[in-house]
Amino acid sequence: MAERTIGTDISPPDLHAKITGRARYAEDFHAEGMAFAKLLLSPMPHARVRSVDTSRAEAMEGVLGILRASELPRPEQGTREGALSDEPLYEGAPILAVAAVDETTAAAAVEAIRVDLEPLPFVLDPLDSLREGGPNARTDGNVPGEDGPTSLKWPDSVFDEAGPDRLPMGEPTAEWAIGDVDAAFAEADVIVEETIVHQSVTHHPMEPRSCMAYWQNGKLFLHGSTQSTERTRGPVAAMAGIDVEDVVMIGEYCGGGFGSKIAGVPIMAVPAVLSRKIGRPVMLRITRYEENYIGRARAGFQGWAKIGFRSDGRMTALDLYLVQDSGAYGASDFFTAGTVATASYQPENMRFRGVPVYTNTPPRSAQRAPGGAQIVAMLEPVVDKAARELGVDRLEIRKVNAPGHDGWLGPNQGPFTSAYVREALDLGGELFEWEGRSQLSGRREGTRVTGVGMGLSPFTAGSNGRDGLLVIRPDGKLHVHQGIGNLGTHSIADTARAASDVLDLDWDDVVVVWGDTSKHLPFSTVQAGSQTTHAHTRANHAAGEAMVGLLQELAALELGGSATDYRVADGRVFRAGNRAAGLSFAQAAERAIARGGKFSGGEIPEDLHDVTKGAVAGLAGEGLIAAAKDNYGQPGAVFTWVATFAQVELDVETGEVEIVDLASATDCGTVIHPRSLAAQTNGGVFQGIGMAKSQRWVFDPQWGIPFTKRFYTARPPGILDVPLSPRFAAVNEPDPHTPVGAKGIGEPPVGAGEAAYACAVADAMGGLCLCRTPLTSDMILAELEGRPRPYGLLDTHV
Amino acid sequence: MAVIRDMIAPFELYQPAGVDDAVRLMDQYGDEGWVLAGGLDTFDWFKDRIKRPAAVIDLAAVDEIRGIAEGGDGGLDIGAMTSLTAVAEHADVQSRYPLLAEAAGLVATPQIRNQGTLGGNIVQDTRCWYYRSGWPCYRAGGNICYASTRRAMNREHCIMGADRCVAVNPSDTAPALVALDAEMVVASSSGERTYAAADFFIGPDIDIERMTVLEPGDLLTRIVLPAPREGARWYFEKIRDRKSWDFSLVTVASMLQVQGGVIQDARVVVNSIAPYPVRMGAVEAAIRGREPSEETGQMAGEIAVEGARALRHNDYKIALTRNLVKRSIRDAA
Amino acid sequence: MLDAEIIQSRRGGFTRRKFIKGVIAAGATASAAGYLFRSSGVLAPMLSAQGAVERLVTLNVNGQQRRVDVPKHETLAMTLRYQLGLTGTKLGCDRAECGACTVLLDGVTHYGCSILTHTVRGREVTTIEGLEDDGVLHPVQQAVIDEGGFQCAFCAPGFVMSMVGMLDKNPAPTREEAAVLLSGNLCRCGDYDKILNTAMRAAELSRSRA
Amino acid sequence: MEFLRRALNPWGEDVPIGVSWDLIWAAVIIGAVFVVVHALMVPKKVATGEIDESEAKGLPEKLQRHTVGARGFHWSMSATMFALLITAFFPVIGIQFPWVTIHWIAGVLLILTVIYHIYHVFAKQDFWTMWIDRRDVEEGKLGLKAALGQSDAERPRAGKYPVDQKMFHHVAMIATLGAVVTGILMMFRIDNFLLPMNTYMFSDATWGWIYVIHGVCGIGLIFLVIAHVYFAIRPEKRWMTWSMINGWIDRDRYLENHDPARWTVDGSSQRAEAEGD
Repeated sequence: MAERTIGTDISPPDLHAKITGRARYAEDFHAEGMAFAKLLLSPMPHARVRSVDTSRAEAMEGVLGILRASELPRPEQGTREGALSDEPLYEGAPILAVAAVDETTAAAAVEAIRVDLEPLPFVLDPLDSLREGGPNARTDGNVPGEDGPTSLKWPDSVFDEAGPDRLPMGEPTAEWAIGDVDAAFAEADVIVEETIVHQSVTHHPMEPRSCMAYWQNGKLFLHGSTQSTERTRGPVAAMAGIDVEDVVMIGEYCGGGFGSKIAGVPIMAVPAVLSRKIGRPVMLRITRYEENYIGRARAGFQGWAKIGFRSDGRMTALDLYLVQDSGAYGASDFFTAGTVATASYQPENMRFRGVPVYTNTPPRSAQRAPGGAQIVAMLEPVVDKAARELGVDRLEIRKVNAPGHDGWLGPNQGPFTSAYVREALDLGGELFEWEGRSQLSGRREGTRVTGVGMGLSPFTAGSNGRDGLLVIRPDGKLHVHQGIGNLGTHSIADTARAASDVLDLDWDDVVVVWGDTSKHLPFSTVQAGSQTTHAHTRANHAAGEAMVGLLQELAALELGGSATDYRVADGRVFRAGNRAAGLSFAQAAERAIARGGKFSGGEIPEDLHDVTKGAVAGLAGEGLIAAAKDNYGQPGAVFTWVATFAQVELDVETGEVEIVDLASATDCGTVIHPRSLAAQTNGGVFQGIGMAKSQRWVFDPQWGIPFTKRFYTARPPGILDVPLSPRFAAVNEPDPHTPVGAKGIGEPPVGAGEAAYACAVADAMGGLCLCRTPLTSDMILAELEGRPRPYGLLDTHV
Repeated sequence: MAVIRDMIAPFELYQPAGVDDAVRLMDQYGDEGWVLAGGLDTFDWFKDRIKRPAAVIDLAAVDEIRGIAEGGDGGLDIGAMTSLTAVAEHADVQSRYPLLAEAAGLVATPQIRNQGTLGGNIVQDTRCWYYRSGWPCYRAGGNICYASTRRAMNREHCIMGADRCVAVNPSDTAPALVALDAEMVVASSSGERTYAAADFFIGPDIDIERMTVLEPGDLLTRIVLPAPREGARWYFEKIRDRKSWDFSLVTVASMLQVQGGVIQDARVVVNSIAPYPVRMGAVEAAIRGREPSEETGQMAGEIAVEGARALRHNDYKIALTRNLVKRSIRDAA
Repeated sequence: MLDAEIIQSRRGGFTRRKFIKGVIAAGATASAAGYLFRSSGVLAPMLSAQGAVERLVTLNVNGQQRRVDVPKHETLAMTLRYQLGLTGTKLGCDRAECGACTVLLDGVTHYGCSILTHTVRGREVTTIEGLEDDGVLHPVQQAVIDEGGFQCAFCAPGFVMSMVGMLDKNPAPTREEAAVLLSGNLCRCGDYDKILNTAMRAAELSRSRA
Repeated sequence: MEFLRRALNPWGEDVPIGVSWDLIWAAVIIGAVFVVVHALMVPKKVATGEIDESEAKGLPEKLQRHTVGARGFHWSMSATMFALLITAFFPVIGIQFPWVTIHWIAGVLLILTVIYHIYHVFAKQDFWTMWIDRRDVEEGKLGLKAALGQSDAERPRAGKYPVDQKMFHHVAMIATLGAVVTGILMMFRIDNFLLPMNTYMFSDATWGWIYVIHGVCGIGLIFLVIAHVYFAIRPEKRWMTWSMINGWIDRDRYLENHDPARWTVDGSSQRAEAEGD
């Protein structure tokens, strides 16, 4: 028997290339005659292009072409954000692009272009936009409506009533309720109420979204940084105004995405269209400065929460109001936030209200647990406050409220596929030694005070219905074709294990094919929402089962007997009880090629996606080919929970916080790759800590221009800002509704880390909840020293 | 004009082999010339295309001002081109001037310390992000301080020493050198001049466009440390948002001479609260003759922040300065 | 030749020989052309002044003498990536803030993005491509394989170079010391725990090989 | 030579930020050239001593020309003006010291003296003595011709103030008021205890023009001060300079230079001084 690979550590197949410099990311591809493009960015937060004078640029030697917004297909769907715009909605929005023989010339040409801009009213704070007479971020409105943006204003009385430190709560654009919160509050034993604020922050993946494009025989070849390979073709085709079949997407490696490169990025349209226009390959190097603008950001919130509890800690009422800073083009984090809150606390009664407001700030998109991380980070300290008032242990209050397998999600109160949340809390509590450590709370040594805190963070972690595609080639190896991207989660390899385990095949005999759509890749998930592990262990499992069937059938045809007489293991299909009587995979591949038909891609299962059908057709005749759709079904929402525990020491003289210990536990179903799982969890936790502790966004209110454009001003956490030895454990109970049992892990650790940090800091401050991110040392010190707060309670981006 | 970043504008490059050649080239180019040492400050300006000198004078080959040597009178003589790593790890610096070793070792990151020079760290420009964005503020020759407006984002800015401009000095080694009573040796075509470290830095009231006395044509060549004082206790602490690659919010450097449990003499310097490292003369006078205790520290802290004025977002610096000065006396090792 | 290179990589699975060939070929064409600064009209007026540096320089990169025509304002990372085809050195920020471009100069870590190529004349430049010794991975590289290090790995070449520099300075670091020596590199995936495991493993491997 | 210093504001718009400092040297050079040319070209008008004795009848030996208040105003204005010019321009030309506080305090003092002066001329003095009327124009024309040697005609005698002095006054008044008004506005941009900081009171372009006007007026005052000092020390005008110190002129000077019909002096300087202000 081959060793089962699921549950073991492997060295990912791409690692060697990654550490020898051979792994080629988008900017590492150079083509003959390659031109360089540079972007002209809007200097104003909101403006209209009156006219553009490119004559001086065009007269420059070496300038090859200029691309304007009007030359790109108008995006009709989604956010309607184009790569270029004549009505820039944020400072740094690309207006046009110039291609030249080298970058120096392109830059000089951009500087020589005169753009006559009409400044338009701009707004940075959503609440300013909701006031009567307040500016709208877009000429067509400030909130999303049924048919595009519309204008929403609240009467002054709403603001007057709230005062400066409480969220004004006018008419929302989204609202739902479960039960009757008002009645529940009337009966609650403890009620806590807080103004809660979460900043927006740029994703800042290490690799900026550089891309290079060229055209060959009518096809667009695009080298870009994308989280999902196969699913990027469609958006790129739409951007370039061509058929999806004519897009070859090459993205073997993605230097980080975190939700900012889910299915390609709008800016890919620039080299794609510009290279066709000038008839040369075009490289668009995106700098960190540009990445700050066009690189996407998490949506921030200004909110209010009122929570009622019974004396045993059970949450009886949750009333939540969120105003979302949607940036220039919108995001749906706020809605997810309300849903995720139910997966933490299962409130007996709940009311959710929200307004997403456009602002003249960089575009938002999903960022690791969009909405989820924010709400967890904002609510967990408030729950702690209630626990203190109730005299209930903080771990206990989470266990009391956490969902079990009969738990429910969101306004529709649908089921989960599995929820080992209490198990995860217990496991984490044990790992962290919560009982003992929580006694350290408030201990003072010298100027340092200990704080202990925890955060529980749920998020969606799966989807279904994708396709798996496997080929056994005459080399005897199983080639697992993966349409998903390779953004470092090792899922290109880890989800392939579902197939190799079904085939009982040694991992060394598996070849993963990924990263280039010309290599015939099946229809996949977008690599987002932590779906991939779940969706593609299923799809590859389905394809593996199909492959087993084909091998058995082929063996029966070749060697006699019925298909059920044959077993598959160790790279052979053989008669049960007689290993010698069978075919090696290499032989099977050859026979399959000889026989053709369904064995080598000649007949294609009807239920496959067109993309997979095309891939199978492209591979036809190259080996034994099995493709299958994941039809396993999914009777509920797939969710993963992460609980993170932190012990911090707060220096009361400086406001500095050091995390002295950190432990996390998760319920993410079956563990596929322990080391990678721990790394992703810890990494997510660290990202969350970064958001809670140091990472920030700052704009000048007068000019609408951000200053946190560089790493040193944006302050993502470095290796010295996080604990050196975080600990981790997984419940490792399979999700019963998926064959491999695995759920995703990417998203929930972020909120867990953020909340654990925020709660631990609040604990060190004697339970004082500042209920905002980031919680920088200056804010902490001001609070400890009783000095005036240098910000308003509702201010974001300070 | 559109803003392009992260593309260095072309320039002529010189790599003189000695101070004399360098100074001659600096004279030749005047305002159009730019002296390149480690380059960590320089490349920011170049890549932002805010500074576009005609000629760059790269000091990489000027070996005569690199290295650490015994100075006269039992001190040390450090070439301005000595890397921060070399300063931080030098045995004599570590044993005799731990304050400086500590300060140099806390600059940015290992790579930056490997390349960045002591001289460069001392003469670096402020990190005020309004100024660094290329906005036409006072420091850039304009008529406004964007950072001191009512709604400005000035968490990192001045609480004292401001004059129109509220930018702070970002150097980690500067306060240490002021506390150590170092001397700065400056070469120019008209010869060599020497400044006490405290006089080397200037405020915007004197010249709003410069942070040091250096004018075009001047080159900081050496830093001379006097012999370490007997019975000296020292304290250095840099508060920053991230533990690597970050500038200080407030930094304190102090040297106390304690004999018989009583402070005989003291030098207390705080940086990143003013456009120059602030030597706390009143504090020094007040603590002389007292024990380095919590009470003395508390009093010193209060004196240190007398007259400090907060901007919209930096009130915390007053508390932080007070506390750090307190610690620097209470906890001096 | 470059199209061929792209196709090669698309077919996946570089062999070492193909790769080296690709690099050398890219270097050859590139130094003739100079990608980023192919020099249209913008650089034309920049004739060398008396006493200024010569553009044509010989660089010692990964033990090889490489003759290149380097514009005076070009940084080492750009020369490596665009003239010598050594794209293993990454540009994450181009501002000495993230460390993805970390290379060794005479064995000491530097940010390749923030030093002029002309400044490194006469110094030994080592990049990620220069670590393998006759097909054998450097202990640090082997340690990454052993520990399954890195996620997106865009930061990996820089971290690996920093670890190499670290071992030279401190062959037996504690986890804390390693963290300090690696604190000039940023990993946005937050894989610091695994990176430190790798660093400790690398120190171990390096000591056992020595 | 550029006249304006310009810059791109944070939104990339080209705005003025001030007057070119090169103009300082222009003002100094023009002033110097004016002085030299004037000194060489215009012959010193030596007092003839010829006066109409009939006019002298009944006039005291010393006639009051400037009240104590007027002199006080003049000298405090000149002190503040020098303080302002020195604090404004020395740092620009490289003599550096903390100048801003001195500058705005001097400015405030200047404003006070100007307010006093305005009050004084309206309330106590004859406003019209400084008014340029038709006879002044005639006087000016003839004077100019005489100066240029185009006419042998005697320049007619002036009223209390000769026309060139009146013209100087008006130009200086415009420059000073320009500097004062813009200076008051500029105080909203610096930290002072009199006016609250309001950096964004105007658009940046408007602010730029305010700085330009302030600079133009300031630099104009450099020239005016040079010219003024020059005339004050010219031998044939020294009697006037003395009168700004001691307040009186002697009768002969009065009759020689002033038309009694246009400037009626009644009473003696002693009486005026006794009255005080």
